[in-house]
Amino acid sequence: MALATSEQVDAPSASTVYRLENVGKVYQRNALVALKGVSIDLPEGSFSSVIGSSGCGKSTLLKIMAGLLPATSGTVELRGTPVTKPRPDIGMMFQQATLLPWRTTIDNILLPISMREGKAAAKAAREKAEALMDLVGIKGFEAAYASQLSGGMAQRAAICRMLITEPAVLLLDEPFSALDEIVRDFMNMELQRICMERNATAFLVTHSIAEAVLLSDTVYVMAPRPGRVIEEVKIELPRPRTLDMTTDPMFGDYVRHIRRLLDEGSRT
Amino acid sequence: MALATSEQVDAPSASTVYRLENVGKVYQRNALVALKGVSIDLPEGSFSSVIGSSGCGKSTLLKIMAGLLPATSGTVELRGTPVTKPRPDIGMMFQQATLLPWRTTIDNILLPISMREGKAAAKAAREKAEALMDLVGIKGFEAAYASQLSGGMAQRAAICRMLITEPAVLLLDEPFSALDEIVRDFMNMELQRICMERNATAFLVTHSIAEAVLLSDTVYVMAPRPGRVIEEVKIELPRPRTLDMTTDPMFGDYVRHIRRLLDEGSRT
Amino acid sequence: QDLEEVILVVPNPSAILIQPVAAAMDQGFFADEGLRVRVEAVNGSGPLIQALAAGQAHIANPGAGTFLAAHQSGLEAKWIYRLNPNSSFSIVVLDSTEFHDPADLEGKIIGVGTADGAETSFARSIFDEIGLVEDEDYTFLEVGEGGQAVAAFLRGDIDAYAAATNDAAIINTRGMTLRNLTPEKFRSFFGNGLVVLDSLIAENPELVEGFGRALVRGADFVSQPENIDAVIQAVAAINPQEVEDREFAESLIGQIVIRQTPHDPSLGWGYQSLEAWEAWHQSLLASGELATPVENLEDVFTNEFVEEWNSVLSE
Amino acid sequence: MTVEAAEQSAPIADHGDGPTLFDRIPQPVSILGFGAAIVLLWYLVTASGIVSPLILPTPLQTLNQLITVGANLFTGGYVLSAMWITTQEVLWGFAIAVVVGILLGILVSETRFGERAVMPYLVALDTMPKIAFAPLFVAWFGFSIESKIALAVYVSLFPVIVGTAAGVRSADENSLMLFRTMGVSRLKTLIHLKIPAGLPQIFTGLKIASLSVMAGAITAEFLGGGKGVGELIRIAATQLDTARVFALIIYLSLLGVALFGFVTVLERYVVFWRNSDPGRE
Amino acid sequence: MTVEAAEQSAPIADHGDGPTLFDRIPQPVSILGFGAAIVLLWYLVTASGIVSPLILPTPLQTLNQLITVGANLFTGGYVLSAMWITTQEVLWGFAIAVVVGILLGILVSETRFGERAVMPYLVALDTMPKIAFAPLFVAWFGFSIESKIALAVYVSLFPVIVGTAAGVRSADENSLMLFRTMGVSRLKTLIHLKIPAGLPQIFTGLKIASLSVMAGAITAEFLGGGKGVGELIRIAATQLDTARVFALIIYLSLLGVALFGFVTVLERYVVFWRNSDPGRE
Ligand SMILES: Nc1ncnc2c1ncn2[C@@H]1O[C@H](COP(=O)(O)OP(=O)(O)OP(=O)(O)O)[C@@H](O)[C@H]1O
Ligand SMILES: Nc1ncnc2c1ncn2[C@@H]1O[C@H](COP(=O)(O)OP(=O)(O)OP(=O)(O)O)[C@@H](O)[C@H]1O
Ligand SMILES: [Mg+2]
Ligand SMILES: [Mg+2]
Repeated sequence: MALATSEQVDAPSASTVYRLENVGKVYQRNALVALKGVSIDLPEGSFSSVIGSSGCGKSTLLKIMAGLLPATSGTVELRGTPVTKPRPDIGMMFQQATLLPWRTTIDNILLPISMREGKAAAKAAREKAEALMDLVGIKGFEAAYASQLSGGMAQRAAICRMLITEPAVLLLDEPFSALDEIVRDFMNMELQRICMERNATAFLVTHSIAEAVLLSDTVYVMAPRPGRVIEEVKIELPRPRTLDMTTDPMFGDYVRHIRRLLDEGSRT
Repeated sequence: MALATSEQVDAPSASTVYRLENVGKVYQRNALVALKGVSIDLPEGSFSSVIGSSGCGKSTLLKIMAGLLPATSGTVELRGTPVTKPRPDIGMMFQQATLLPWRTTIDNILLPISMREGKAAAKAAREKAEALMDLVGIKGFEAAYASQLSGGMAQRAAICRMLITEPAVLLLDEPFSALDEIVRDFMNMELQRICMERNATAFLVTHSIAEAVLLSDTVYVMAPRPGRVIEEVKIELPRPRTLDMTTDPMFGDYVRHIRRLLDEGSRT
Repeated sequence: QDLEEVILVVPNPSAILIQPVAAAMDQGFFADEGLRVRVEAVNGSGPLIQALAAGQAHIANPGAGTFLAAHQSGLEAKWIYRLNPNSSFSIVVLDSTEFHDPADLEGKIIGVGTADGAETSFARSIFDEIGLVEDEDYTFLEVGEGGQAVAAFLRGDIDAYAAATNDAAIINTRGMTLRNLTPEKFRSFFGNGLVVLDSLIAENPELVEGFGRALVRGADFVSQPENIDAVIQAVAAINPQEVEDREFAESLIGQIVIRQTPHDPSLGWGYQSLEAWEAWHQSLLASGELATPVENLEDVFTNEFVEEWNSVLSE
Repeated sequence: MTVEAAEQSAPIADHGDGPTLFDRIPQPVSILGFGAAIVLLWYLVTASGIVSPLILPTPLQTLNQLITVGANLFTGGYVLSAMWITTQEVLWGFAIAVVVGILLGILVSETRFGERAVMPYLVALDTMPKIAFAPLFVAWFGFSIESKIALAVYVSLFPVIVGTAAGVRSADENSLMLFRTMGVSRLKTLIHLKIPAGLPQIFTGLKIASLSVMAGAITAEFLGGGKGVGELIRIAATQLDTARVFALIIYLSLLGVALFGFVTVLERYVVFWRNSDPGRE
Repeated sequence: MTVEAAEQSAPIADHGDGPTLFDRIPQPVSILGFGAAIVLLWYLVTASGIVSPLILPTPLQTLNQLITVGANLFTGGYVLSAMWITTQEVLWGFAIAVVVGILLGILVSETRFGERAVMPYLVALDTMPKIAFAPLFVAWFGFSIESKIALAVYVSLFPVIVGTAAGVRSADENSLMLFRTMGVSRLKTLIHLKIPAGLPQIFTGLKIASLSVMAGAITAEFLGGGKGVGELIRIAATQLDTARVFALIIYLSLLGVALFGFVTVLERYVVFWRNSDPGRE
């Protein structure tokens, strides 16, 4: 298909931030081959998505990229150095919100700052945290504890926590799965704005094909057993993307193409 | 709008299974009005959905209906008797998968049976559980423990656990949020089939407007602060619904109508 | 006036058992010598010697068995005062039984406390004397002290009990009547006395002298029946609880006075005869509690202060 | 008001069955009722003559002594000063055991050296009869409260160590990953994640320690002099004054119950996110 | 092989910093090394003459006695029979404490009556000096191992109760709700949810109890005769044969370490979902 083979739209000179070569992962406990021969290059400032059926290894891949899990084979490099442990310039968002139950929502959001720069810095960043909470629509719950938040609110707090440190690389594992469509669309646009503003490199795991196409320069389509990338789909829509583009015929083509790939993948 | 005021398409003689009248809920700890004046009637065998922005009280409503939380005002009746505690004919699926980490996947699925009818019954239901696992696509993970499952796989296991007892009433809190679209569409169709086969009454919380419209006889649209139902949208599409109907212009009308309601709701 | 502190460590918290000390404290006899005595109770003779060896106490109040064992382990100390010249142990049976002589106990079970082990060798000596052999003609059962011994009698687990005399006295006073089968001869198995390190005698003989003088005055004071109220008061100054039951306390004080009065008053308070030491020595060796014989028994004790101490009474 | 009552009567974490008959009885009544039942049983045992009063006093004798001892205690007599000494031993012992125990618990759970090399020796040390070490403590610390505190610490240290070690290890994998991605140092992860997450287990250790520290102080008093309640009990015991022993023990146990109660209440406030109570709000 | 090694060297739950120098030392080496350091310190303390050998024997004296006692022990002498008696007391005591403690822990955490009425008395009972109850146990159970077992149970019961009570309460709200929706009875919820979820805490209690049960048995032997190791220690202590005391204590502590180790290993297998080890697979 023509769409997939064309050149990337981003600045051609963009340097590579992440380089995964032939990454494989076997979970020893159950001898499960979670990933096999995954090679991915992420240029600086690019936005990429991974899409693939549940259990195909997306979370595993993200954990490996974040340095949380060792790959069993292959290499993972971030800006030229191998990733062996987590690095402060990576912002990671997990599939579970994982808020600390003994901290209020705003203290949870300020956690990375207070951990890295101390309490004073966290106090100074309070306004910023409040602004982020306002942005994602959980203003007013600053003093609430995790058990007092709804599922989607907890997830939005986790997003704020990731954004507050302004990381150069964002690894996002289904960040919006618990949000309704309206909020989700809005959050997607905000995410794009933030990334473009900061020239951040983003790597998003999502289940929504439309979301993947709307946001990404490249969509990696994965298939399970063993988890592998079956196609890189370059999305050649202009930046910034807008919600209107979802009605663009090209958009529809991309969506259908990816859906077919997934369909095939899930059938094997 | 005409769509919303028309008669229900189901058999008019269908008896009411659930009747909520003027239900309100205040969380004492933070004096938060989570629900206010919610009245809902669910006829036998009907499929209804709730849609509303994150934090508007959907999970709270479901927990009240399931008898897990006491309402602070109003009445909840199931088949004419007030719901004060959980009842065995209700199948509930939580927003979190909540698998027991010391049980294998299949033993987690068989949990309700082994709790209610004993080990022998659970053993006898093993094949049924395996069939369900196959249906939702997690076959082969019978012996895996929860920590070895991916997010979506855990959620599917939770669905199997709910379905295995064939409950007459299903309360579903975002059951498919961690699933990719292909699997999700498939699961939606299976859910419809199962409900129609068993004449089960289903009440679904979802964030996908399309999903709500596709599956439901009635879509309850909620708005936050305080959480309340702002409109009941009757969906007059023929049963059984098929994925093709999503291209039906009427379907699009419903979706747009609900989206506008949500948009307005989230703006207030 | 600055008083020098002297720590006396005893194996039992009872102040009645050391009533001469209590009286000397209360009557100011120690203060007259420029001393202030502090009494500390540990549990049994072993810890007592250990506290002494560690320099935590100046004077200790052990039993002979443990003291000799410590001497053999290299403790350089002297027994300076025989506080309980009369046997502090006895073999007792329930008054309701038919046992009237140690020989009647053939084939029986003898309960022993675990406090010192000293009563075990004491009892063993008595049976040796009449030709009964342990584990053939009689057996020992460790039952512990106080309530445990009572329980043993009540359960019928033991037929006789080899006890510290005051233990027996207490059980008696509490309404369980006991009969004493101890032969006269075994009175020489003297009870706990006072011990100081050789180094203290060498470095601070004045302290030893002063302490003894005051103690002898105390012993003399206690031995006079008309002082009973003052004795009670002296005990109360240390352990008020001990004399709350006055009847009980008086009876016990009387029994202890008898035990603490020397056989031959002319030799003075605190005097030690070599024969009594030899009796103990033989008994301990026979029972194996003392692994090796003490080369020179005269090394373990001294009477050198006795005259000087007792001179205070004639003044 | 009715609203509040409704929510409280069926908290989320409760079982579906609603309050049982017993649950309706107010706390003081049920405590006293159960106590009365125990005393009745006690009375029957002594009245039946199965047990000699030299071993188990009758409730009445004990009550008499409770009054005597209580009179002394509340009029500032020797029982009060003994109680004060014991209280000091217990509080110091507990405080030291908590601090040292938590530090050792962290060492043991956080470093392989601690787990592999230190832990076996700590275990061995704890299995040793502590009584045998009392002379050592007396030799080092003398007869005053220091040696008692030392033994009390020794006795109560281990529950704190085990509780802390188990607690610190109980943080869930997701939170640990979160902290790793934030590049938080081990020390800070410990302070801000592992210790808070482990507080329920740490408090289990503290509760057990709060009771054994009492046992430790009293044992030390039995063995090494001093002027605390242990000494009083020992005197009464040598005199076979069992009723007095029981009376003293009962007053002593009030101290233990108070310490335990304090730890329990503290837990409720510190680990506020674990209970449905409003906690800190 | 290399694959396996890679995963093991950086388990998920580990800290990002990789193994430190200490971690590279194999376990036996670090245990022995630490032990050697302790012995050296011990040697220095005794050699310096700060402490009298009547209180703290030298390592060499102790080694001598270890050999003497060991020879007797391993040739089936009286030390072996004493050890066997004490072992029986410890094992019975532990078994009974576990069963009774878990039952009481459940009672106390699951019923308001238990929490309100029973718990205060249990707490009070545990703060009481257990030694004072020894005569009662003797009166009821006699001088053979039963009375020692009774005291051992008494001493080790409370950690099990507290651990179980805390554990049973630690199930998370979501799981509790799940069981409620399934209409599971309280008893079944207890067995199938609360107890498994509480196992980590229950095991904390069991570990602490596995050590205090030793203390209880030895204390009972100290007080009430019998023919166990406690008795041997007492005899040696009376004779001020401190080296022998230490040797006996060291052999005894091996028993304690073994019991603790057994509970620890058992925990690893029973609570397999809590560790990254393969566990039961
Ligand atoms: N246990 C609680 N205590 C106090 N407040 C609570 C509690 N649970 C929920 N809330 C509050 O009640 C409101 C509704 O929560 P609920 O979980 O019902 O939302 P929801 O509609 O399910 O949202 P989501 O789609 O994000 O899951 C929220 O504002 C939330 O903060
Ligand atoms: N800790 C683990 N131990 C063993 N197997 C695991 C572990 N974690 C994941 N797996 C397995 O690895 C495979 C990939 O899991 P992963 O979580 O990466 O999937 P995913 O693509 O993120 O799925 P989802 O969309 O459902 O979150 C699954 O088959 C899962 O069972
Ligand atoms: Mg995933
Ligand atoms: Mg919700």
